[in-house]
Amino acid sequence: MAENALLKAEAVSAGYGGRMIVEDVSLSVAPGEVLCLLGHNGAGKSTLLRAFFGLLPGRTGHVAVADRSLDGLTPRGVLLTGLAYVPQERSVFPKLTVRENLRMGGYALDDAALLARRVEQALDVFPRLRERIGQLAGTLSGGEQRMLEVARTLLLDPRVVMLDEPSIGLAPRLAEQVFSTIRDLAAQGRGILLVEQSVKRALAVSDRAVVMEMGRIVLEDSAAALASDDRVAKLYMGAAGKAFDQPPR
Amino acid sequence: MLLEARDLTKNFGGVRALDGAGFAIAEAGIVGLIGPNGAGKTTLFDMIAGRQFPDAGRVTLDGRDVTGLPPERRAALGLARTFQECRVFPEWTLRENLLFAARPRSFASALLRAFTRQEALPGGAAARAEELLRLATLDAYADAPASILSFGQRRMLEIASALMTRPRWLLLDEPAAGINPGLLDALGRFLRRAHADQGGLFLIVEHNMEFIMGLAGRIIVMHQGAVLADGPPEAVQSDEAVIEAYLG
Amino acid sequence: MSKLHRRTFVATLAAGLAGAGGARAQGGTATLGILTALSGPLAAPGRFQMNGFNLARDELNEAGGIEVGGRRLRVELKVYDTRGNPAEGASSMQRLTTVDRVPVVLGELSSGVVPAVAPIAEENEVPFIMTVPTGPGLTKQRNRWVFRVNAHNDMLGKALADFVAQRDWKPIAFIAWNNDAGRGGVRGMQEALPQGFPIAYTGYFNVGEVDFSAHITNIRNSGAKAVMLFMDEEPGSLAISQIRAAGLPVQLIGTLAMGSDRFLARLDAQRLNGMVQYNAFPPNAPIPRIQAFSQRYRARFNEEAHGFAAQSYDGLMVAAAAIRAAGSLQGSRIRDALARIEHQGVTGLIKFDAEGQAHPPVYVTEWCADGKRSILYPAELAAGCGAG
Amino acid sequence: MLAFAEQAVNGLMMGSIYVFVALGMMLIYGVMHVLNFAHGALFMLGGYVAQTIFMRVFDNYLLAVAGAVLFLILIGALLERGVFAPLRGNLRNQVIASLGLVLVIQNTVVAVFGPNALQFPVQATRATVQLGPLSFAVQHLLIIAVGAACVAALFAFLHLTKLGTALRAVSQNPRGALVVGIDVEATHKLAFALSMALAAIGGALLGPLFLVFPQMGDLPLVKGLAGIVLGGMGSIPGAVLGGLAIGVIEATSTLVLPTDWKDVVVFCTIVVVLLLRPQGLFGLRTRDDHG
Amino acid sequence: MSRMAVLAFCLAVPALVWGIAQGGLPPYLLHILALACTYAIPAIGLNIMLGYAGLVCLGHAAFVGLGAYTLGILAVDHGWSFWGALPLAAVVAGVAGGALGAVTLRLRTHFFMIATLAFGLVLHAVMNNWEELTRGPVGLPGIPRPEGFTLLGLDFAFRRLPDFAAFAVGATAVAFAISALLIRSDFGRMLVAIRQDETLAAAKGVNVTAGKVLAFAIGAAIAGAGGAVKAAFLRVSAPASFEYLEGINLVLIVIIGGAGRLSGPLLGALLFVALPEYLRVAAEWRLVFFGVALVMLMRFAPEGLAGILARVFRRRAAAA
Repeated sequence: MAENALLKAEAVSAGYGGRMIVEDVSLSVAPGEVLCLLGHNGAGKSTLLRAFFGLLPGRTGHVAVADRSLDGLTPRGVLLTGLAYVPQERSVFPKLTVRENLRMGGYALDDAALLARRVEQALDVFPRLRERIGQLAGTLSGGEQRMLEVARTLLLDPRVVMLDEPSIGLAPRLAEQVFSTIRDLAAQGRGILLVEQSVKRALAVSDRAVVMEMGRIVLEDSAAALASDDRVAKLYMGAAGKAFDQPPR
Repeated sequence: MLLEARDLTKNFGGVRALDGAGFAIAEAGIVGLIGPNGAGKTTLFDMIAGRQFPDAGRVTLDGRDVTGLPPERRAALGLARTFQECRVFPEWTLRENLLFAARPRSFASALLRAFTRQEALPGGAAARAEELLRLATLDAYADAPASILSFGQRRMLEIASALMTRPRWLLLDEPAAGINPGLLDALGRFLRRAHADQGGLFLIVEHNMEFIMGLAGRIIVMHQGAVLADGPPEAVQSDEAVIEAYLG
Repeated sequence: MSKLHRRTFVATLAAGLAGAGGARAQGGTATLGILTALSGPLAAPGRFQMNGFNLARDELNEAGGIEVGGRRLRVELKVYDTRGNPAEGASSMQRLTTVDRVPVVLGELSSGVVPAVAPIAEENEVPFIMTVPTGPGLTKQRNRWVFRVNAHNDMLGKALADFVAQRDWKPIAFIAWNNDAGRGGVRGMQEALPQGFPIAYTGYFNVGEVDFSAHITNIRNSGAKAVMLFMDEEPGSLAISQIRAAGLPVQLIGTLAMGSDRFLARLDAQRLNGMVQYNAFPPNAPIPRIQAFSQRYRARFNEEAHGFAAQSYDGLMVAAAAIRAAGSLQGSRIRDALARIEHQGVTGLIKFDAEGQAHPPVYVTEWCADGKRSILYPAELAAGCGAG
Repeated sequence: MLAFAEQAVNGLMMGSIYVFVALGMMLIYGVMHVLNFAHGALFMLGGYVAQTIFMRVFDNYLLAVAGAVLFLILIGALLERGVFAPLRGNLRNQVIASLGLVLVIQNTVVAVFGPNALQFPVQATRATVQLGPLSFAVQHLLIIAVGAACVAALFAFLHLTKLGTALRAVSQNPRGALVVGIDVEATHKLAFALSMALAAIGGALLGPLFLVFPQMGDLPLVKGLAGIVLGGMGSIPGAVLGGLAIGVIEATSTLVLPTDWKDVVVFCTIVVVLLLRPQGLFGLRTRDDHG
Repeated sequence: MSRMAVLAFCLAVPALVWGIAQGGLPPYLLHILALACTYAIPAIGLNIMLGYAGLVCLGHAAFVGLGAYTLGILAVDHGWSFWGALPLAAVVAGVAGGALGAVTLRLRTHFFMIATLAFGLVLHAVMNNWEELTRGPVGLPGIPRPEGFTLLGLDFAFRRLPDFAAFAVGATAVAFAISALLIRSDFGRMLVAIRQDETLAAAKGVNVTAGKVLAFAIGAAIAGAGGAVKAAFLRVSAPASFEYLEGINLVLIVIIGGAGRLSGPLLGALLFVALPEYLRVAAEWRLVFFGVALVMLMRFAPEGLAGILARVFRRRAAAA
């Protein structure tokens, strides 16, 4: 685990209504690093992201961004600390315009001039959104809505961005655009925590990956190593034997 | 033909969820329906169950066209299903949940019987309920409300309740999702034994490859709204197109 | 029902009863029952009704109470709220007659409540005296226990209809409350007007509606020469001011419900000028008993006497007279005394016919520019501004 | 044709009052998904508070309106915290509690102020204006003008300010709002405060034109609800157009049908509209109520 | 219901009815009891819709009114007997209920509530305005109490208050028994299944549409019968008894008593009638108290009186 980690989670457990979905998860993301979170449906990946973001009451363990603790913070507090989150389900506001959606991305920001500047910057990154600036977000295509969600996170200049299945439902060409955006974000020195179903594509953009199963991390390695590891293939494609050692219960 | 889906097409506001998907199943057995997220499995599944209706294409059960039939009419033909989000009647006890599945469905006769107080439960239903509770290892909770069950137990109850009527077609939507590994083996055994006992078609949508590969004798793979591959598990697992669809 | 439920059931009912005290006539008091509206849309006229009852009670007590069989009994009132709801009226009546054991019940405002109240009067042999409801059918149910001191719609309509026909205000239009008072008033008027008298427009509005512009537009387009308003004084003041504000050149015709200081204050006298109305009680009529009552009323409530108050005052005084005449607080004796009584009330001579209906005089008055009224009808009492 | 135009104008006047109620209910509904049946009673309370301030404290209409707004915002905050927030997520219980509040508010007013209608004589607004053959009370025009101004101000707030945009954002996608750091709880309070302010202004405007009485909110409530349904739940422009449409429908219906059937016309219209478009004229089909 | 409970019910109700008719209870108590019954019967009908099928109908008073007017018009204008008019009152209301149910089925929660409220307002307007048929706002006066008859050598009479109160209690018991039989049958199970999860119920073969329409029709028919009892009790059928607030009151009764529990409407009606009567001494403040009680109930015991009792009972059983 890198010492200069931007996002650092230690022994995080969380769930809904007293039922734990993720247990004892520790991970870290370094500046400029893309960490990919793999595992099949129900492994607890999305729950983990929600827990980091402060959406699940009763989370235990510690989460910090750049050594500032997120424990006990509301989503607004988490955002201001520098952690942004793009959930799997649509989070755009369908009857607000693209511009209004972007402004909402900077809701936690009190400086109007700064916000306006950042909106322009975000539009420079996503010229397609500039073309649609006055359109209602609900009329955008799925890929454009995803882009808007990603662009929206930039308004607070986050240090770490968590993306939950950003390519879901996107045509391959659009998915490519999203992934290249992710690389760009990392290149700016931000940390990226990515949950993604398309293993190959995900590993291609990631530096490191962890694999979750049943709410726990069962494997952690560099992306390159995992890409050639047949345990990952087994996890997704199934095999006669156990793909991984069962975590201790 | 036990079950046939032909050229099913469905659009949701410009997004094509199903694009001429189709397959035919002639024999009883356990069939897996897999595919990466967004491949259209659930939509296809809902069309067979009658929860959604296709823009084009046909669904037939035993050669009978049921494309426009509402779910309750399909249930009357002998089709049962479970849900991805796992649905049981939370206020009822486990036994009541199971027995409800066996009760007759006609409102007219129910009204008549209400005042004559005849028991309409088919003979053997009670015994079947006990047996299923035992098979699902839920017999200890028979008289507890379903709301107190854990997710995994609720899943078992949901499947047991679907099995009550010995359905000719049983559709299971991600039965393994959210079930802990200890229970997963029990679930697999439960389904295998149930199928051995009653026969019919079990069509299972599943993400957990290991689980479905070990259970199904035939796997149908969907990708981008159409059927990509169809065959025995081993063949599908080594199919380049399938691997590309999954890992690509 | 399980055993538990049944026990709760009885306990709850017992609790309901416990609220009732033994307010029956005992010792030195005679407690009379009152039905009125303390809440709901009829609460405002209910106030006038209660003023009349309270004034009569106080005057009776100041005079030493009612003499019954040698004892002088102070008068007390037991008042229940019916909110214009038949079920509330029935329970109130039941409670008054069987728990409070009052010898006579007075009041009520809504004609819809009376049919639910009257049979209970009969069952428990307690006379019931209406002081405001105007539904003509209420005294035609062959119920010997029901009396009414005020004139009903047909009687009121007759007086005004003669007058309207004489003045040749054709065609006429109506705006009326969509309730028993309004619909009953329109019906009474239609029947009283001569055959074939042209009616240009009839508009009903629901209780609580306050905007009359739609009616005013329709009346303007109907070419009506006169508009008759069947409603209470609160919507009445709004209707009049809106008609005047719209500059509708029509003769205004009102009812006895319109006429209090508040009514006048809501409208400039200018706007009322020329409006005629039927009236049971012109408070300034040059008749000694009326003027004396108006003075006493003003001294007590600091406002002009209202017709409902005068009728209710008379109702209680008639009841007291009947109790005195019966020499008993027994309902059946009081009923018999009521059937025979001849009482000079402030609204006129009260003498019940075989149906229990009294026949007080009905007046037609007209508003003058100074906010006073003149009496136009009956002819023998006709007098100028300030007399009505 | 002239008669129709006249009645349409009459309908717009009443309709603008329905809009006040409809907008106030819509704000709370849009953000919190609560139908507050006590809104009519609160509207009435606004009239009483303004009247009391005007008659007993300052003889200044504007101050009276402002006082009513403040008082109602306070009451609204109490209700939001004490009644609606704890019942969040249970639509049925919230509706029942709001019906209980109607009883409490209406009967408290009767007990405190008495059942008689109170006069609210604002001399400045008693004048009439002549427009061709027709004349209108200044207060009537004031209601339309202030109504239009409130609608415009509300639109401006919702569309031009950050806070207003956030309010719309919450009503469209509460989860998305959390993701961008909007304090959803705070927007609930804001929506309640705005709704109460509208109720107070509405009640204070209606008082001088008509009278202040305990049932003055009942009909606007029912008609405002009708307007909301007609316009489509959750749509602010829908509430405005729906409220105005109800006013116009009921006024113009009196041209062909007896006036006592106008409510029947209004409610039958609503049922027919719902049958053809179950989400109302401007409602979103995608958005389901959380039953 | 166990056989014992059925037996106990069949013995207890006639005994209770006989006791009320003979027992010399104070008339006011009898009156309140009968009045509570006139609310309990429609509430039992509403409970089938609201408590079991989950349909919040705000226009239920209209069905009560349909029953009351059916009796009133037939008895007063056409000389029918109460017993002849009673089934027709139920049928008229039931048909109207089925029709309303079929028409409003597609509507989502809030729209549904408002559409049913609109139905209640429209029907109230018809009762008030159609004077040729309904005699307008004053209503139909002089509705007779049920006629007496002799059965098995026993004389039954209903004119006196104790007899009528006994009849009302008996009628409520019949309505209760009908609803209990329905709810405890497959019919009730299917309704409860619909309320718990429509999608699952359909997947299990329940025709959700038919279930809702039937629930509406049956609930309305019971309300119609209750309306006839109410009209016979008050001896008048006037629009004021069926205004939209009365429809809301019925919803309050069911929820106060405990929606989805058989005893809920009975407890709710008793409290709803008895509490304001008890508070009559408080005059202007009584409805304020009632409103506060309602808000408190929703806040702290939303499962209603029946729910509170069940909870207390369970606790006591657990302690024992």
